[in-house]
Amino acid sequence: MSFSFCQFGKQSGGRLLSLLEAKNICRKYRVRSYNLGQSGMLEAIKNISFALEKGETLAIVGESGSGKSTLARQIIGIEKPTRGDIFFENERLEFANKKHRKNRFRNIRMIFQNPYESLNPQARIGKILDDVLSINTDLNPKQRKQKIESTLSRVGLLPEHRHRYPHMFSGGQRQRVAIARAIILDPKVIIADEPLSALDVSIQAQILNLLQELQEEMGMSYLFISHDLNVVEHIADHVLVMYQGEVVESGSVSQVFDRPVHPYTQSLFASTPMYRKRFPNFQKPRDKKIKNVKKGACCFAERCPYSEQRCQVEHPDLITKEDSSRVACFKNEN
Amino acid sequence: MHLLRVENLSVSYLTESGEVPIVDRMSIKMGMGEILGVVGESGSGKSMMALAIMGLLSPKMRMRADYINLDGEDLMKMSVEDRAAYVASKAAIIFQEPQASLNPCFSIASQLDETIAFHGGGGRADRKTKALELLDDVGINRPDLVLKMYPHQLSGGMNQRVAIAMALACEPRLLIADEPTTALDVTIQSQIIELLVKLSRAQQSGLMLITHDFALLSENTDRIGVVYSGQLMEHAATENILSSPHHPYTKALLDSIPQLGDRHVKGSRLFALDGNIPAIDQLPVGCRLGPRCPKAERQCVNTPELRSIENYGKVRCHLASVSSVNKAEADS
Amino acid sequence: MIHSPQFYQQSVIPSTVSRWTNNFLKNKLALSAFVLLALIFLVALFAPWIAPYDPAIQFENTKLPPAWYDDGMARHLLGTDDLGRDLFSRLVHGARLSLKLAIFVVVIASSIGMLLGSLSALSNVWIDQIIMRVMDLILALPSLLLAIVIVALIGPGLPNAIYAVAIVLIPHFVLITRNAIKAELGKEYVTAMMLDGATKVRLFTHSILPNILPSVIVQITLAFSTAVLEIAALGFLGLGAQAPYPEWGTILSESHAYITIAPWTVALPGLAIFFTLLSINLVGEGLRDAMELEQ
Amino acid sequence: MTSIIFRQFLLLILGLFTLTLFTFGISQLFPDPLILSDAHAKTINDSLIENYFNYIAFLSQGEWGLSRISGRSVLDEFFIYFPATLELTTIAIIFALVLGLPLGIYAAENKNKWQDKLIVSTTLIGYSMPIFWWGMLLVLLFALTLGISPVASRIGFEYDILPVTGFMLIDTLLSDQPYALAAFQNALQHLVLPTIVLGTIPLAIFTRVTRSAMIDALSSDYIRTAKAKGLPYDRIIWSHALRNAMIPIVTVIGLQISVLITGTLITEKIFAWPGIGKWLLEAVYRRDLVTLHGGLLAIASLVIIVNIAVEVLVHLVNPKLRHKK
Repeated sequence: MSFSFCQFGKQSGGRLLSLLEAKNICRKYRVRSYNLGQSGMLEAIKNISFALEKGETLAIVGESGSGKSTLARQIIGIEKPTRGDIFFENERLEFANKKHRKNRFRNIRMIFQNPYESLNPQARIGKILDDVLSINTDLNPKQRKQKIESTLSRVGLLPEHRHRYPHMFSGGQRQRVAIARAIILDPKVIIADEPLSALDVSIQAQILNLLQELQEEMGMSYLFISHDLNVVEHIADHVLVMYQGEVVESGSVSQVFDRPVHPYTQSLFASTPMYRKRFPNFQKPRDKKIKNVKKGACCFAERCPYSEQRCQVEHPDLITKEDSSRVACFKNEN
Repeated sequence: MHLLRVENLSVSYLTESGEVPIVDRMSIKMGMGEILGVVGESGSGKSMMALAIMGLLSPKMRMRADYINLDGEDLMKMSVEDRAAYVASKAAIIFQEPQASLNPCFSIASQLDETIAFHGGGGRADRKTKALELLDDVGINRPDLVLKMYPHQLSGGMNQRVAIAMALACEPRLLIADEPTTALDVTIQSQIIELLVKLSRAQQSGLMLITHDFALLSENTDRIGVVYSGQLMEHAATENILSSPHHPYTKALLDSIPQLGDRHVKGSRLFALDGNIPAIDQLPVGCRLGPRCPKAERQCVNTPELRSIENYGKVRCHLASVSSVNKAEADS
Repeated sequence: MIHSPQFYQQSVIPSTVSRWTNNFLKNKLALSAFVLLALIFLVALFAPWIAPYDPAIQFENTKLPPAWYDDGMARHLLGTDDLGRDLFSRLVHGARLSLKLAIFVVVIASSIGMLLGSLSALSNVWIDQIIMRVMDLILALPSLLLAIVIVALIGPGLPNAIYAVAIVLIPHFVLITRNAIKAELGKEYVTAMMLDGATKVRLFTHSILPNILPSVIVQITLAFSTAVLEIAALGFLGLGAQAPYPEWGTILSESHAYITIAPWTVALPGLAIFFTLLSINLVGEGLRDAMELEQ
Repeated sequence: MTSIIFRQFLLLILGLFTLTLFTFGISQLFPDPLILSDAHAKTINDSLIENYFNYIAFLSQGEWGLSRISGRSVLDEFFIYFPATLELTTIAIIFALVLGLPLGIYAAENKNKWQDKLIVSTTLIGYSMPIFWWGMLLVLLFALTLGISPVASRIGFEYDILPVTGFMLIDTLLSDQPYALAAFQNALQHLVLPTIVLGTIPLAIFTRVTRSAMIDALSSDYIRTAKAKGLPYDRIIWSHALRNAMIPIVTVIGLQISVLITGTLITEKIFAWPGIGKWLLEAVYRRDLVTLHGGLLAIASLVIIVNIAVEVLVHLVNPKLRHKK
């Protein structure tokens, strides 16, 4: 699916919307301090906007603490964003609305990072999958059994595996179970939060292939969260680079992987052995942080190799360029 | 002369129903100042090999070896106490979880000081100067501040630097880094690896870099050992392995990493080995890769031995010599 | 249907409970303790039929030693006490009394404790804090002291003392339930189940409850042994069961004075308490291991 | 650190507040009203809140009422009986620690070997011991049969020791009688059996906790690091591992206080030990509610204070908690 497809997409209230859209999502957490009476707000993600088209993959890249998992929690509906709207199929999703929730839970499914922790250790696989169906569909037990068996085969497991408990599977098989649980309702969007990072190298490729296969067969969209640049380049159509809760750069995979502009994106490439050859001139982040950077300044100013006076005081806007890619850096403005 | 020569090192786990082999007759050589990469998946026994060399196996483990020659002395001929002291003076190891590998109840100062004192560090003031120097060497900004802190007050990257400083306090001839960057962020990862390589080159000490990440090894190592299911599958110079891997497993590992510029095209798939890594108590007959190997032939049910291949290195595969001959023919 | 793979497979993969049972059966020590405990329970259950005499009947032969002594008598297997009552009958009836009371105490304490613990874990900070502070207070009150106060206020006797023991056991159940639920709530599979659209009730009964059950079961065995001990201690101090009730602690306290003349009247009831406690603790330990809980 | 102490202090106040609420509630619920003094009686009126504040006011002035048995001030009586109990419990805890820590460490070092199994099963026996029976058995064997230990009380009646501090071991040494040293020895002998009886269950618990804490510590990464550095074995055990194991051990010691008080009541009854337990049992047998109220309040406050102190100690031994903001 190309980006242009959405230009002719459904129209709602005079606006064109993608399958899933997030607008200015913020999430603050109250941080309770050990000192009584003192409590602060931690802004885990700030003003995140993105659009996900049907059948496409949007990858969210960032290190730990960049807020990418927090973002996933807002989109999936576990938490209510402090501010901002989420649109799904041209409809604004309300957090508390029961119908919206049911619809959201059915159509946006999640694959967790650690497949062992996301499966109830006391339940057989068949029971876990059966629960999903009995809650969300009107299928009778026989139909449910058929659906479970066909889904298990689809992710490369055997129908008999439904009698097993999670601990009887290897890591890769467990992630297949998690994928089966995500696709069994034929969802439109799948959020995959670091689905490969708990797996062995030779298994990662299997799961990655499986995800691509399923996407091509079922036409699902992926929100693919990862820190692994190779994998992102391989699977993504669009990329969103996050640092400390903010989007620093976004664009199509070719924009971000061929002509990265933001110093943070560049430093990510410079830190990854495989990409160092492609971008020999990119600088790594500073070893020693710059002190006295003002609060509210550019989020990367402390470690940015090009950090100037202005960066340490002001915050750059996320500017959309002609090719619809976005960058938040003063260097780019000029 | 070699810094480290290990011949037929086996490690097994004692259970009520008998011994389960984890590492099977591993032989490894490292030259002075060489950087050796050991790559393998979880449970492949790569960490066990390192622990066995360091003498850190848990009491439930048994090890056997023809010899483990570290800087000219055979460890297998020493008593337990002598061996511990000798290894501590020649080799050091850092682990995957920097936070967990430092004692949470002691300040950085006391942990560093203890190590320096134990390795004959002189008076109190001398030791403090040495500690500050070491922290400076590993690229810590304000050593005096960090000295007063506790491990939980430092970030993962900082803790790993402290762990490296502590390892350097022993002035080791060999530094073993067991997945030193797996728990760290990408940008921190490359800093730590760079630091390790820089220190190793500067002090002409050997570095054994154990990881599951092939990409990490490609730039930094002189030689690479590939471990699968407790066995050394391939052991050769880095450029040889990267340009013409002889073992199907190594080739599969390299192929299963998405290549640069490999973008999303409908129908394109990565190369992936089928099946799962065999459980250590359910190993296949013959070659341990056998059931998953795309090139397996009838002879692969016989156990392959590690064989030297001229101008390349060592490979444990029946088909390796054939393919190298073919390659030679093609070249001529 | 009989030839379907389901039929075959289900017999192959054991359920979690049967795996635990198998683990427990493999543990010889715990298993023998379980047999001993079951025996004690049977004795307690059939006490009126097992005991040869009424525990209150006084025979002429007082302070008669057990039958295996030279001056013992076969019809009084374990001898008689200072009032000539048959010790064996008293101990058998004592088992009935002790176990009955302990079960009652544990049922009360565990149900109240689990209820409060769930409430504490699932409701807002304020309710949680209030419950926790009250539990802190109860934990600060030594159990016997609380019993003493209650007895002093309402008067001595079994039911009153029992409440004290039950109250003191509650906080442990509250804490263990609350912490286990809180730990469960933080786990990813609970989130995953929520995303499957499960209601809160379903989440609780299907996911949280089965996962906290092992720790609660172990706590129940611990509480059971504490209850047996405390009830006996109360009897010993004269605050629980009153003479001539054949309660183990009360028997001990009565025979305290005759320790030199009739040592068996001290040794035997004590042994009964000791073996009951030991078997409960061993079974608890075995359960903990069998259910693969961390200590 | 100051913030932690402040927080713990608040918890202490809160704890004492709930405690007085509880005792006040009891005194209101039962028909026999709790009157601390004549002055207190005059202040009682219909307002519960006012009554509570008056109650607190009198308590804080030290007016805890007069014992119905002896007619003396309850608070004064508490301080007369308390040293004997404190002496016994302190020595019992020391006994349990001095024996339990090394045993636990030894068991952890030999995990799953026969030494470990022996220690673990012995602790289970100790843990299952009904201490009133255990006390009687020890008296029967060592005092009545072998005659190598006194039967009961704190000191032989041939010694006349003036109570100065209330602690017999100190008072005998302070005494200017010619038999001071002999009296000290005699007091020690009197302590042996009660200490063993009272210390048995804590000993079993400390041994188990030490064992499991040490096993955890010994299997951790930082111990592996310490071994790799070549540190001597003893230093690894006694410095690196034990220091970390102390965190759960100290926590458990705190939890034992209230269990120990229960044990004291029983032990004092067996050995006719003139302490708090004897005092309170006397009060309950003779339905002296004023004394019981005072005893409950004093002991519970004590347990709360000790628990808070232990909590502060836990923060001190655990750097992770110490630096928490």
